[in-house]
Amino acid sequence: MNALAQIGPDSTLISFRNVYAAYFGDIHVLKNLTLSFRSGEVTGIIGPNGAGKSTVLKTLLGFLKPSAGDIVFDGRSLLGTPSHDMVHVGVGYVPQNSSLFLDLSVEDNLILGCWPVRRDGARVRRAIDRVLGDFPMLAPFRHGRAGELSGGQRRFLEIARALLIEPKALLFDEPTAMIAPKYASEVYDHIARLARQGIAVILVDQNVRPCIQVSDYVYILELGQKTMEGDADAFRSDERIRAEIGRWLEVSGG
Amino acid sequence: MTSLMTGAIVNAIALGILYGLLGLSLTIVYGAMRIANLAHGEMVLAGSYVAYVVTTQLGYSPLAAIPVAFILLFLLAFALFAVAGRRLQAARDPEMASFLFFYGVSLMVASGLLFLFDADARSVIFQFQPLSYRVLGLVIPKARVVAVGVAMVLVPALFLFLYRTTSGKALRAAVMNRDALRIVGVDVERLSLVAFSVSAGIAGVTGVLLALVFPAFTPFSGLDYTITGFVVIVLGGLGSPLGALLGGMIFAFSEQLTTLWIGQSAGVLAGFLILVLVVAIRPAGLIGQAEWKS
Amino acid sequence: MSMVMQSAPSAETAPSVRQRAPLFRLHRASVWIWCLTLAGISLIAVSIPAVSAGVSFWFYLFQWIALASALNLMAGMTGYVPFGFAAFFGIGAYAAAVLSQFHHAPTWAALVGATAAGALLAVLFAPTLRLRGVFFSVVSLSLAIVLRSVIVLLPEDVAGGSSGITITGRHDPIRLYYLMVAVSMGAVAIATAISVTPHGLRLKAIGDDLDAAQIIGVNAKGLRLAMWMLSGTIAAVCGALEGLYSSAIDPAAAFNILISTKAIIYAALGGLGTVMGPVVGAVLMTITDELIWTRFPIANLFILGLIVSATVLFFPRGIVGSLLQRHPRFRRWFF
Amino acid sequence: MKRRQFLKMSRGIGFLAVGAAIGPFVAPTHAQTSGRKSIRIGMSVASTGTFAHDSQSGRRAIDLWLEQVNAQGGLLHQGQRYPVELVVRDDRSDKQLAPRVYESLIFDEKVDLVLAPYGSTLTAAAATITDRNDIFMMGWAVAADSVFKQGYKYIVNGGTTPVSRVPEVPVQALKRFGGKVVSTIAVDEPYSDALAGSFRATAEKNGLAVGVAEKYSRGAKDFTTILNKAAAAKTDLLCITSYDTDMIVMLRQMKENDINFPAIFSTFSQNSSILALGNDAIGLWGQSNIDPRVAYAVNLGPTAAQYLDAYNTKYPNGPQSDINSAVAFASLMVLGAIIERAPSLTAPDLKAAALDLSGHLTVLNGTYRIDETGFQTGYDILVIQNTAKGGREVIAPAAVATSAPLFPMPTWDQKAKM
Repeated sequence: MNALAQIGPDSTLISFRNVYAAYFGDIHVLKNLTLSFRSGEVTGIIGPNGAGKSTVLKTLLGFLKPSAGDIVFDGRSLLGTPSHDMVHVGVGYVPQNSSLFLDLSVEDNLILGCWPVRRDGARVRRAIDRVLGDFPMLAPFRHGRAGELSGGQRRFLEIARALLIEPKALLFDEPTAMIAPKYASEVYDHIARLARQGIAVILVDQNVRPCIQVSDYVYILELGQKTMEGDADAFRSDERIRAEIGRWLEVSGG
Repeated sequence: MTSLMTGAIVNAIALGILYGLLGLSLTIVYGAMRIANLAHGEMVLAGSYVAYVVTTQLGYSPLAAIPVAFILLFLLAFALFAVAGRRLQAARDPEMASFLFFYGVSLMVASGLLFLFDADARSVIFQFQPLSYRVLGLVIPKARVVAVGVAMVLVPALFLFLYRTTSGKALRAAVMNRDALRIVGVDVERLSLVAFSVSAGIAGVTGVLLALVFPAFTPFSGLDYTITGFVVIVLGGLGSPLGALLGGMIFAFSEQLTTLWIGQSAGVLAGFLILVLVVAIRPAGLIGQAEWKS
Repeated sequence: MSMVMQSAPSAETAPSVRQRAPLFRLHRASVWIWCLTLAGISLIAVSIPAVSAGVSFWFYLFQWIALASALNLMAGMTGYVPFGFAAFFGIGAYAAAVLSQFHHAPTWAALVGATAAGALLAVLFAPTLRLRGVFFSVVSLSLAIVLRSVIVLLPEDVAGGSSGITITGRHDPIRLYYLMVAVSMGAVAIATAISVTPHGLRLKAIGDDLDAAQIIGVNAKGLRLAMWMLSGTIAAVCGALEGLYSSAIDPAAAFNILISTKAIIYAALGGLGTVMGPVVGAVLMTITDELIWTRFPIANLFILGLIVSATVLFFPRGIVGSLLQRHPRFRRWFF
Repeated sequence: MKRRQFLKMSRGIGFLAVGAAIGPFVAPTHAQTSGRKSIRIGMSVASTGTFAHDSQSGRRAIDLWLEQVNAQGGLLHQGQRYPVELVVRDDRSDKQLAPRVYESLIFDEKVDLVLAPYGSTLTAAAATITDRNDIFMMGWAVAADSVFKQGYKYIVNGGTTPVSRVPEVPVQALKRFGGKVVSTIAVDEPYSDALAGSFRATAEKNGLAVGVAEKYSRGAKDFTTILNKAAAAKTDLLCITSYDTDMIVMLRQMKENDINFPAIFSTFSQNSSILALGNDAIGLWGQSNIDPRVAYAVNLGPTAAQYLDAYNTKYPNGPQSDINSAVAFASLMVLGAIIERAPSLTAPDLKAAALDLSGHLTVLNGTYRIDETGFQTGYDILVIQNTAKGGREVIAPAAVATSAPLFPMPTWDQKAKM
C-alpha cells in the first residue's frame, strides 16, 4: 500500500515511529506502528473494533507509555511528557465520553479549558470570547450549567474548550458516537474547518463513510497494525479498498 | 423555657458552623480524591493540641495557634501524601484503600499524641477578656464568638476559593469528572497533594477553634470528630461544600433542640436519626449528586 | 468510565485484542486441599483445650476469623462496606445476655434467640442496601449508634441500661469455644461454597459494576440481600458467643466501632473478595497483635498503625489478593 | 506435576511456619513452680483507651508499694521472705483483651495471683478467667456492686468504696448544709450511670428532691443546654459522674455562660487535670479516700500523710497521687497482709485469709471490711472541697472535717476575684 503518494515531510507535525504499546505489559495493542499526521489535514484512522484506534490517541497523549518506538511532535519527542502537559505542548483532545464538568457552568468549563494560561486573566477572557464567537450556539448558555446542554451542544462545548489555547493538533475519538444525527454533519463540518485553519486533526471514527469523506489521509488499522494507508480520495474510489472495508464491517457487525 | 430555647438556638448556630467547618475540609478531600480520610479527627485533634501548647504551655493567645496549626498540619499532610497519595489513588478501590491507610495513620497519630502528652485530659486554660458578652439577657461566651468569628472568615474564604478561583473550580470539577481534568491540562496529582495539605491545615485550624469551645481533650478524642465529620458531609451530600455547611447546621440544631426537649442522649440519637431519614428520602444527601445513588 | 487510566483499561479501550482475562477455573484438587485444610484447622482447634489450659487466645482468633469472613461475604463479594457491622455483633450479644440473664434461658436458647435477632436486624436494615459507597457505610454506622442509644435508653430491667448486663449463669467456656470454632468454620465454608458455585461470579459482578451486573441479568438485589442476612446473622452469633464467654456485656463494648473496623481491616489485609483472605488476615493480624502487644507494650498502637498503613500501600488488594494479581496462575490454587 | 508437588510442599511448610509462630500461645498447663524464689503478681495496665489515665495513676502507687516491700526483703510467707515480682501487661482498655491478658499471665508468666485491671468492666471480664483457673484476684478499682453478685469465688475488693456507698457522705452533707435538690449528669457507661443512679436513690432516701437526671452519649461535646436545664431546676448539688475531660468542658461552659450551682460533686474534682484549671476548680466537691489530716487508727502500713510523703519523694515531678493511686496503695497493703497470713498462695487460702482479716485492718483509707462475696463494706469516702490557692479541705463526714464548707460555693464572678 506504500505505493500511494507521500507528502513532503515539512508539513508533518506528529509522527509515530515503530511504536509498540501494551496493557499489563503483555497484551500488545500497538505493534510496530509508523504513522504521520500533517498540519492542515484531517487524518482519519479507521478499523474494526479493537484495532487499537483509540489506543493510538491514548499513546499519543501519554496515557499509555509505548514499550518501544518514538512519538515525535514538531521535531521533539513526546515520550515522557505527562499527559496533563499535552495541552501546553499544543495537543487538544476530545474524547469519546463526555469530558465536561456537568455541574459547572459553560463559562467555568471554558475557564478550566484555559488552565495552562490561567494566570493571564486577559488572555483567558479573550480566548473565551473568541470561541463563543466561533460557536454562537453556546453563547446563550454561557452562565447555565453544562449539564443542561443537549448532547450536540455538549460536544461543541468540548471542541470549543479544546480550541481555547490554540492547539496545533486536535484529536477526536468518535466525535459523533453519542450525539443526535442532525448534529453529526455539523460536527464533521467543523472538523474540516479546523484543518483548513492549519490544525493537524486526527479523527478516530467508527463511522467509516463520513470519516473518509472528511479526511485528507486515511490509515486503516487491524489488530494493532497498519494494514492500509493513503489519500482519502483513493479510499473513496478504490473498489478493492471498499471491499476490504466491507469485509471488516461485516466482521465487526458495524 | 424561652430563654433556654434562645440559648439553645444561639448555641446550635455556633456549633453548626464548627461542625460545618469540620465537614468542609473532609468533603474537599473526599469529593475531589475519593479519599476517605479516617484520620481526619486526629488531624483536628492535633490542632487542638497545638492550641494547648501555644496557650497553656507557652502563654500566647489561642489566635496565635491558628497559623501554627495550619502550617504544621499542612506540612505533615504534605509529607504523608507525597509518600502515599499516588499509591492510594492508583488503587482499584481508592475509597477502601484510603480508609484502611488512614485508619493506620489515625492509630499512629493518636499514639504519637499519647507519647507526647500522656493519656490524661489536657485543657486550653486561656481565657478571653471579657469572658462573655450579655446580649438581651443572653450570655454569649467570647470564646464562642471568637471561634465562630474565625470560622465566619474562614468559611466564606473557602467558598470564594472553591467557587471563584480557577484552582477551586478545578477541585470541584474533580468531584464531577476527574479524568477530564487531565485533558484540560490539570496536573491532578499536584492538585490532590495541595488540596489534601490545605484540607489538613484547615482541619488543624478547626481543631484550634474546637479547643476554644470544647477546651478539654485526650489523645483518643479523634474518632468522635471523624464520625461527626462524616455524618455531616453525608447528610449534606458528599463533595458538596455547601452541603457540608448545611449538614453541620442541621446536625447541631437537631442535637440542641432534642437535648432541650428530651435529653442529651436523645440529642445524639436525633442527629443520627435525621441522617438516616434524610438519606432514606434523598440517597445522595441534601445537596448531593445523583451519581451517588445506586 | 475510566477512559484515561494508564494501567487498567476498561473494556472499551481495547475490547477484543486484550483477550478477556481467562476465567481461571479452580482445580478440583485445590478445593479439596482447602477443605482438608479447614478440616485440619478444625481438628487442631478441637484439640486445643486438651493441650492448653487457656483458650481465650483461640476463642478470639476464631471469633475474628468468623467476623472477617462474615464481613467479607458482604464487603468483599458485593463491595458494600458496613461500618455499622458492630450493630449485629451487639444485638447478638444483647439478645443472648437478656435471654440468659433475665429469662434464664439455657445456652442453646440464648444462641437461637441471638441468631433470630441478628436475622431480624438484617431485615430491618435491608433498606440501606439502596445506598452505595460511603453513604452506605456512614448510614450503617449511624444505625449502629442509634441502636446502641436505644438499648441504653431502655429501662434497666429490659436491657440493663448503661451498666450493661453481667451474666451470672455459668456457660461452659469450653463449649462456647467449640461453638465459636464451629461458627467460624461454618462462615468460611459458606464463603467457599459461594465462591466455587456460579453465585460467586455473580456476586463479584455486583462488586465490580452493579449496573452491568443488572444488565446481564444477575438478580443483584436478591443476592445482596442474602449476603447481608448471612453476614449479619453470623456476626450476631459471634456477639452472642462472646457475650456469654466474657459474661460482661455493656453498650460501649458490645457496639464498639472497633468491631467493625477490625473486621474490615482483617478481611481487607488478607484480601477482600477472596475466600482465604479473611482467614489469612485474621490469623496473621491476631498473631501480630499478640506479638506486638507482648513485646512492645508502649509502642503497640503505633506499630499496629504502621503495619496496617504499610500493608495497604504495598499490598493494595490484601495479601492473598495481591498474590493472585501478581501471579495469576495461582488463581487455580488460591481463591 | 512437579508444580503441584511443590505447591503442596510449600503449603505444608507454611503450616509448619504458622505452627511455629503460634506455638508459644499453646501454653502448657500451668504448674506450681517448686522451689519458690519470689511471689509473682500479675496485672494489666491500659496504655491507651478509656482507662489509660486512671490505671496508670494506680500503677504509680503500686510501684511505690513494690519498692517499699522489696526494700525490706519482700513479703513474709510460710516463714520466709520472698521478693515480690510484678508482671505487668497492657489491656488497652479493651474488654476483649483483658481475658487474654490474664490467661497469658496465668499460663505463660505463671503468676501466683493477680491484681485486677482498672474499672469494673475489665475486672469482670478478667475475673471470669481467673476464677475459672482458681487464681486469687485483688480488685483495686472495682466500684460496681454488680461484679460481686455473680458468684465469683476468688475476687476481693481491697481498695475502692463501692458505687452504692459513695453518695451517702456527700448527700447527707448537703442535707446538713441546707441543700434540697440533687441533679446528676452521667455518660451512658456503667460506672458513671450507676453512680448517678445511686446518687438519686440516696437523695430520695434522705428526703431530698431530684432535679434533672441527664445522661449523654460518649463524644457529646456541648453541655450548655443540660447545664442550663439543671440550673433552671434549682439544683443545689450537681453530681457529674462522667470523665474528667467532659467535666472540664462542663466547667468551662458553666463559667462562660455564668451558670452557678451551690455545690458540684465529682469523683475527679482533685484530678490534676481539674486542678490545673486554677481558680475555676475552687469550691468543687471531690471524693477521696485519704487526706493527710485525717488519721484513722492505722494498724497496717503508713498513714495517709506518710504515704503521701513517700509518694511525693518517689515522684517529685508529679503527677500527684489521686484517688486511684490511694485505693491502689490501700488494696496492696491489704494484699500484703493477706499473703503473709495465708498458709499458701492458692486461691482458697488467700480468700480465706482475706475474710479472716476483714474488719481487723485499718489502712490509710480506713477500715477494710468485706463480705463473703468479696464486696467491700468498709472505707467511707471523704468529701474534699477545693479551696483558694490550691488548698483542699475535708468537709464531710462531719466527724473528720477539717473545715466548714464553702456553701454555696463561690460564684464565677467571686472566683475570678479570689
